[in-house]
Amino acid sequence: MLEITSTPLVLIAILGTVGVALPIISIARKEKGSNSFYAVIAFAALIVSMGYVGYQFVSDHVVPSALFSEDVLVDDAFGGFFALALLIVAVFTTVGSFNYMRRHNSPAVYYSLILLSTIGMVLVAYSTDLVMLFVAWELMSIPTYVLVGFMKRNPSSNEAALKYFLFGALSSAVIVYGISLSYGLTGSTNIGEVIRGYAALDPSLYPLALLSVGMFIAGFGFKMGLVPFHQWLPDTYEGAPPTITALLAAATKKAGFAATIRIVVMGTVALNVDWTLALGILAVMTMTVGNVAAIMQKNISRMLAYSSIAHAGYILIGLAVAPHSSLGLQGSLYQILNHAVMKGAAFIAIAGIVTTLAVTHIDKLKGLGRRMPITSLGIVISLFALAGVPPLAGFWSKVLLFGSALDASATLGWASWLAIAGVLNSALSLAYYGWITRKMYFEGEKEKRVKEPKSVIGVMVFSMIFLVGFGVYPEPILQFVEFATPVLSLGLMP
Amino acid sequence: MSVIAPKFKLSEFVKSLLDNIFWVLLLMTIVGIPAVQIALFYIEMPVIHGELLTPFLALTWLADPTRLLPVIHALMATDFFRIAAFPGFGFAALLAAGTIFIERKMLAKLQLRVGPFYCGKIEGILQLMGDGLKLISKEIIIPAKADKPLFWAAPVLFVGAAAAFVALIPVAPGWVVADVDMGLLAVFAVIGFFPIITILSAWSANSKFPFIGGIRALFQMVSFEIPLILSLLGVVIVTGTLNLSEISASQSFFPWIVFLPVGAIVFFITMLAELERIPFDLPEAESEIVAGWLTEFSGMMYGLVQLGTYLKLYAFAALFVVLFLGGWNGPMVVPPFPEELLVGVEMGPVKVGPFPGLPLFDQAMLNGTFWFVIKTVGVIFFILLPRGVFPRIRIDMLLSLGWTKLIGLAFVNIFIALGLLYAGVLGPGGLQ
Amino acid sequence: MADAVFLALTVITIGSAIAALELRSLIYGSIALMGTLGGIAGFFFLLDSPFVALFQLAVYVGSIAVLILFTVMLVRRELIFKNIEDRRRKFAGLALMLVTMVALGAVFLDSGIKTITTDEPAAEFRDIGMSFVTYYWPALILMALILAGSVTGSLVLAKREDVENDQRTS
Amino acid sequence: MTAELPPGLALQKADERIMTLNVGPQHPGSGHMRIVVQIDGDYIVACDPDPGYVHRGEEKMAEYRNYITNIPHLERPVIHDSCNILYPYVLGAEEILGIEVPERAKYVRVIASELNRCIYTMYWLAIYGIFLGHSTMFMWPAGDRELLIDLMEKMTGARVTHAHFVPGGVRNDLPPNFEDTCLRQVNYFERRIKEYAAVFYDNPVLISRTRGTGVLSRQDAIRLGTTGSVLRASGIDYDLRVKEPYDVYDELDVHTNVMKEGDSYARSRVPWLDMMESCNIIRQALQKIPKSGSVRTKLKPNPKTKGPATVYKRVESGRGSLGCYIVSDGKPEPYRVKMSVGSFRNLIALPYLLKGEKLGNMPSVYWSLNYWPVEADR
Amino acid sequence: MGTATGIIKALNSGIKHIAIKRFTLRYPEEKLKFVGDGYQFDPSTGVGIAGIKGRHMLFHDHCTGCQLCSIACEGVAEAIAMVKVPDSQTQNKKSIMPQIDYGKCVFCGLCVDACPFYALYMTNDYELSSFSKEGLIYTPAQLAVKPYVQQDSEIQITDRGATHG
Amino acid sequence: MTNELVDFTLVSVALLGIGIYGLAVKRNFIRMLFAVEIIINAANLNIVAFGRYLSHAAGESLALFSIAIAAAEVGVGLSLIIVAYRMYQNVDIADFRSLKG
Amino acid sequence: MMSDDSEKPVADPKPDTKSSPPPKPDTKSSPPPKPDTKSSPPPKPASKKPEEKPIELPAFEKGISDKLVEKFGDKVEVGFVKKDRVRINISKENIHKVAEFVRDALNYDHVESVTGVDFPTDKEIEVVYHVGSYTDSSLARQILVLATRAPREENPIPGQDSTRLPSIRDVFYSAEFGEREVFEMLGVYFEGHPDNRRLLLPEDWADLPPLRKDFAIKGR
Repeated sequence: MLEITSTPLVLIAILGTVGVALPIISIARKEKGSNSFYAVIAFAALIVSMGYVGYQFVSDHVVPSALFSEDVLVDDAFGGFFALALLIVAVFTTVGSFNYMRRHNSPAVYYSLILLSTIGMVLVAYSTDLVMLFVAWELMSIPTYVLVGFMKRNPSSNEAALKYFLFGALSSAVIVYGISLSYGLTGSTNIGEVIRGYAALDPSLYPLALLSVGMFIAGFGFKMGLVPFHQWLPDTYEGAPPTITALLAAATKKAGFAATIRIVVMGTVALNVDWTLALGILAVMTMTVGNVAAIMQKNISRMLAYSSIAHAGYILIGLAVAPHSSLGLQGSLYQILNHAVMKGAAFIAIAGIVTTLAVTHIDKLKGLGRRMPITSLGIVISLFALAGVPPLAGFWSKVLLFGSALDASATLGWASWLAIAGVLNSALSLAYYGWITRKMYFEGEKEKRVKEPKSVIGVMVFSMIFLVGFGVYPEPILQFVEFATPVLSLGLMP
Repeated sequence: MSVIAPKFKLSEFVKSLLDNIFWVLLLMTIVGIPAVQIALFYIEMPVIHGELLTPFLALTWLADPTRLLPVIHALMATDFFRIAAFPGFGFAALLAAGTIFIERKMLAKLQLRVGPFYCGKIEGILQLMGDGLKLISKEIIIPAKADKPLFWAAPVLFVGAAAAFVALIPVAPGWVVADVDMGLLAVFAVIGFFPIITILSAWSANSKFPFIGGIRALFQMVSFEIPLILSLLGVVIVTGTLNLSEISASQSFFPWIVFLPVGAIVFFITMLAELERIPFDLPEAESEIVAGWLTEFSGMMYGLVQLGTYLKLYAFAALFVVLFLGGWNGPMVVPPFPEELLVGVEMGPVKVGPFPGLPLFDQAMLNGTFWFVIKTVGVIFFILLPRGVFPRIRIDMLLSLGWTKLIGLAFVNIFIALGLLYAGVLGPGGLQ
Repeated sequence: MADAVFLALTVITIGSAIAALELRSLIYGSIALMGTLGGIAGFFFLLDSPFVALFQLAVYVGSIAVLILFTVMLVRRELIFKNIEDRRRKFAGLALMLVTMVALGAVFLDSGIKTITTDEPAAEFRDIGMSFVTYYWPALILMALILAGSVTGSLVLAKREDVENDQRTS
Repeated sequence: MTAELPPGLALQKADERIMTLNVGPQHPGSGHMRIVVQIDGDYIVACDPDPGYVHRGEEKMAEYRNYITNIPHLERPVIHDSCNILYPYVLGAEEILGIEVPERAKYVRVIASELNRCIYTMYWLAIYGIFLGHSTMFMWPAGDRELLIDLMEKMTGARVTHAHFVPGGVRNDLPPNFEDTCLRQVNYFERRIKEYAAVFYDNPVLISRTRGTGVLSRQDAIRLGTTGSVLRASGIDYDLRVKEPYDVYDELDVHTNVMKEGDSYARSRVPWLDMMESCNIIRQALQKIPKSGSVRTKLKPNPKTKGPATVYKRVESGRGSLGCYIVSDGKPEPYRVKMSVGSFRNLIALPYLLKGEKLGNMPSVYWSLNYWPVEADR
Repeated sequence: MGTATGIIKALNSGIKHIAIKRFTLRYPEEKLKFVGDGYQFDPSTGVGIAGIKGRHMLFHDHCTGCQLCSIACEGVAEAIAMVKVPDSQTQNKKSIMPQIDYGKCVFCGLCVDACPFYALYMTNDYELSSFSKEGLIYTPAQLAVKPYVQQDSEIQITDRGATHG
Repeated sequence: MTNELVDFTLVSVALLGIGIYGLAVKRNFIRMLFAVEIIINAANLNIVAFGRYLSHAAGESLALFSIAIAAAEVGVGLSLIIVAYRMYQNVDIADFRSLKG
Repeated sequence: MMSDDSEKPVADPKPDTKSSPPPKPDTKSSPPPKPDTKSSPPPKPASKKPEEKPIELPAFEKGISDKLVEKFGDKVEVGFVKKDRVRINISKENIHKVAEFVRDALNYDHVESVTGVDFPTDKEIEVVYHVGSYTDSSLARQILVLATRAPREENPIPGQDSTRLPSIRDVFYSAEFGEREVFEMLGVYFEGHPDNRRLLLPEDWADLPPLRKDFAIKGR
């Protein structure tokens, strides 16, 4: 039975109340443009939520990653881990928007939608029922459709929203179809029941079960930006407001991975199907396409969008080798946390650049190191962390991922190629990250320093501390990740 | 020689009269009698004196009047009768016609006028018929750039939707056309059709004023559906059923309006809005937008829309009666039929009765129908009354009323219902 | 009897689905879409789920169809669209459709799903309510949040900027 | 003040957003005129009043008729207020012809003029009611107006077009027992119009609908040169019966009803208060009227003038100040007659008030201007 | 709460009026009674006597054929034409008398004012409809007939409202 | 029940195919929305059919959720269309060219 | 534009301060009434008020005309000074300036009526503005008549010919519709009026402006 103090319910209570209350307050206040007021409320709600998640961890109320439960939600470490990662991104977005939203209408709705979307993401990670997962998935998606199109005067924002909406709606339709099949085959919507049902499935129904898992992959893959389903992603990331892009790239994507780990990995395990090869190929394709396309981009948002496609590929390595190596999921989770911070920081920095300089083209970023020193330092550190340069946090997650691939190669012959592909891709990515760094620091001469938004500086400082600090001393995160990583065999034999 | 019709000749007049009578009789014989026979085939024939009546024998009722009653009885048991006549269309249309008459007379009284007076000698009771004949005889004009299929379809669909609504209303115990288990949900589904028909007809006329009126109707209906549904949830909560007959039967002791007055008020106001009655007749606000979405309708198309409107009015009033005023429940006013009336009594050599017609009805049905009609007419009176008292309100006031006040009140009503249920006043163990 | 109804519903549903996509006039397309949705509701009736069927009617016909019609009428200049899809894309789409239908149909026909039959009575709608308040209640709360979010979001999007900028007091 | 039109008052180019509606002349909410209204959604962007559908050239006609035969057709523009619209012309003609008016005739004129003001206002109120969708408020005033029409008929012999005022007095004497009948019916009438409060003026639906709509500020009311109830509803204490008393108004106690709000509710309430004031004035006049005496200075059917002159006379009619400018060149016919009518002067406020209002407010704002299209067209 | 009381007051006022007396005059059945015999002229004071301005009545023995009524009407309606009458009165040398076209007459009564010999009065007959335009032209002979009118309804004001009894 | 489960699923597959065709071929945003709606309805049909044959209430609950969510989604989508229409006076996705891809 | 303050407590000093004997040239203007005969129209017997008024009030009106004459000298010409009515004849070049002076210095704030009178014998069209005041209660019964004249053409093409006057709409907003009416009824084109458009006549009116004397009513 779900306790009333369990983390997901408390998160719903805090964030949902604030999220619904914000528009009502704005109607009642009849004032316009008091952006900071709403931002502070949203920020406070997010911080309180993070505090509650942390408190639950500290006070040992959290079940070690259970994955399955009799109920629709479970308060386990897996969900808690994702909740922390996603809440960090939400805080980034809120703080980053502090400055970015100043000139726009209806700030209350903007923050309210961010909060609602955050609830959705967090609950995707917590949910152990397909209905719950679907509803949470939609709660995550629908506000982001609006948020992407929030700049109504901006044609590219609207176009991005339309594309995003179309693919999102398609993805949810596909997910419903998958749910319908899995429900029909097993007679339940609880994920645990479904997995157990899959394990004991009549062989004649196997094709349908595979179809349902395939549909889940497709549906979640749309959000994660895996390669055959990634066409919308660069456009949307470029057109959307950069703060919202941070939310999309760093958070909704991660929610997709949470759902994938909950369902797909379990389903493959249960169905005894060797999906690892398919996932591996998907991973390599995703990495390569992302990185190669990123090199050719002139727009920094678009480049980071492709980079985030590539990172989906890295994370997928861990999922692919998960049945064969216990390190796989750990690496994925670690990478997810790191990527959330790195991408979030990078996009918030872009938001800061857009607000102050209104440029996104890479050539225009010449001499940014002198104009906006702290922001550009933050970007550079994020980029190098993304590339996996040693003293930074990104390095350790990549080490863990590639190590898991090597580890799995004991039972899975081709797994080492995954590691090789990953390393090659990292090297490739270093090229364009380095190019940006060169543009920012070694080109252009006589730019003057401009005033940087304080909120962006805050995010930058936090991300730099995080990336450098945990890069130098990764021990606590490693422990945390280990605690949060689900043990795959746990689910089948409750 | 008359000045008005200078070429009048009595012989011609008589001749044309005879001509008409001839054609009428001919058509009656050629079409009418076969139609009656075809109808008789679909009626389950009664057994008289141990012998199954055939449709042909049934036609000979003139020779043997005792056969008539069982045939009519059998007819009343058919679905056709239910749909076309008693709880269905015919009954509703009759009440709707009565509504129009009441509306005109009452409004006239309220406004210190006389109202329809001359047509039909008695207080202008035939005025409605005259108006109907006028509408039928008028030309139907369709705007040149209208979307013709939709324009034609809209009035018919409107009447159809209204009739579907009527079909869900239980009039007396067991007397309902469609006894759906989800009756209330079906009502919501049917109500949902009206805005679509409205907007389609408004769009298809391809004119400005109908379009504005249609958009207004759309806003009004869609935004008032929400408080409408919410206000009915209280009744659903205390009765635990969606079936309208069961809801009606559950009020045998006291009507729900005693416990849920807030819901009743909210439902009444939303009802006015859904019906586009004054003060919410914005879609037809004639001083702003001519006649709203009805502007381009003419002749019998307009007549159909009016018929649909009044059917809808009857249906809503009946729904209010069923949900809040106890439906057919009421003290027995029809005395139990004495046995002599049913089977006849022999007084010496003379046998009186059986009283024809009485075996067709049972007491419960008569009583139920009586109370139902009384209550419905009362509700209709209160629906019509604001027309004489209030001016039309504005669309933004209407929307803010619907979205803020009525929805809030509807929630209050739901909490009252829940409170009554949990306090044990109602529900199992409570009063009922 | 039911088979005839089933066939009729199938024809209506699929036919109007095709019509919804292929009719040149968007208004008629929307009406055809309403036909599809109504047909699906008819299937629900066949499946002894009147609650879902009526809910489908009330929600899809009562609100979604109205919204679509409203939008289509607002976008009234482009009522009849240029037929800009090129033939190659159309044939590719047709091929994709056929492949999907044949492959999935084969999978369904081939699988053990044909053996599933039932004579049990359908679930009552009270069970649905029960499952809503006992098992799915957090999902219901989330549902409310979704609706709140979508309503506020669409209002903000659909509100016009100029009206926003000089807001009236009344 | 600028020489241009206020921004956006002119009509705009119609496009996808802006829809042009021709409200009238065959529209239930227009009266005998056309208002070209442009709406954007539910808001009126611009509006262009287009009167002239009942223009009949009264001013031109008046140049062809002598001072007496002008009377029946000069009252045609406002047949409901036919005494008042003749009043300034008759005053002017008296000055030009050099006639004096007997004292009793002045009182009779005042009574007739006040009764006619009530008749007009009731008619206006009826239409205002039906414009707001309040059909009872159409029927009640239209019915109660009959009382006063009967009274006027007793007095003048015609139900609407009285042609009662002539230079030199009035056409006929009061009928016997007129004072009692008049007093009784006026008292009853006052009781009736007080009953309108519950159903109309204090009706919360009406108040919430008309309060705060079409607000005409004090400065704008002066600047646009509005008059009558429109002016008084904007908080300006200006009534010609008090400020420039003609005939015997200076001997009667006339109270001016002023409201501060300037919205359409105030504009609709001021005429109603004026009706009560009219009843009051009639009662006073009935008390003070000389019991006997002549009511008319006899004139020839074709009177001679005293030479060239120009006269400008004003009275307070049901729609505000009504001026008559007569140029005489010594001939029996006037050289030029110009009626400066309240409706025409108030019409200028219509585009100003409707700009930015909701379409639903159009009838209430438009008719609250106390506008009579036929009078504006003349 | 003010709103609620206002609404209740309005409803109450409306319902109250259902029972009030109404003063609808059922016209062809009852006719309103007017003051006097119609608009006439008092020779002693030179001022009109109040009365309804209905159709005219011409006193043949007073009419001198001076055409003043026709001149007065010229500027108004041009309804009066002077026509020859066969029997000449002594004072009517030209033996012309007014003939009135009621299709044009506006019933202003200026002709009555203009008549210096008090030959033209107005009566309280106002039902002049005819099926043809010719029927509306009244010759001097027709004008000489005093119309018979039955008008007896009068307004009565009671506490329960005004009514035409 | 005279109809078999597989009949319903086949209808659902047909609708899914039509929806995919519409998404692939049509370039008009409203049409694409129609296609998505058709797919969602196909899934709902599937769900309710399975629920009926399993005699579960869960299927109907899931269908109710799905219907309600579809309504919310369509609302957002249509408001996006309206915004796009105000900007482009057009709803053909092929004409939206401010972003490449 | 105008003084926004509520009605000033009033203007008694005005008639007193102005005592200069005005030229009062009522010589040749076409309607020359005698002020002394006209100034006492209410010959009411046995009433106190009329006895005082003819003495005081013309002085007040005279003060108004004196102010104008003092300011503009020969440019204006006082038509007549009667009880409550003052008429000033102005040439068309000065009408705008005079209107501004009347508005700003004399507290008149609205135009009651705009009248056009056709004088075919003088080959001129006279446009008469009746100006009144709401704000100044001492002027409540006063009407200032501003008359100006424009040349008249035999074959007018409204808007194209020389029958032109400067508009005073930018001084008195309330003159807008009146000037529009004069434009269409007499063909006087008002320069500076933003909206010289048809108002009352039909859209396809192609005849002479109807209030000119040479436009004859059929049959008369």
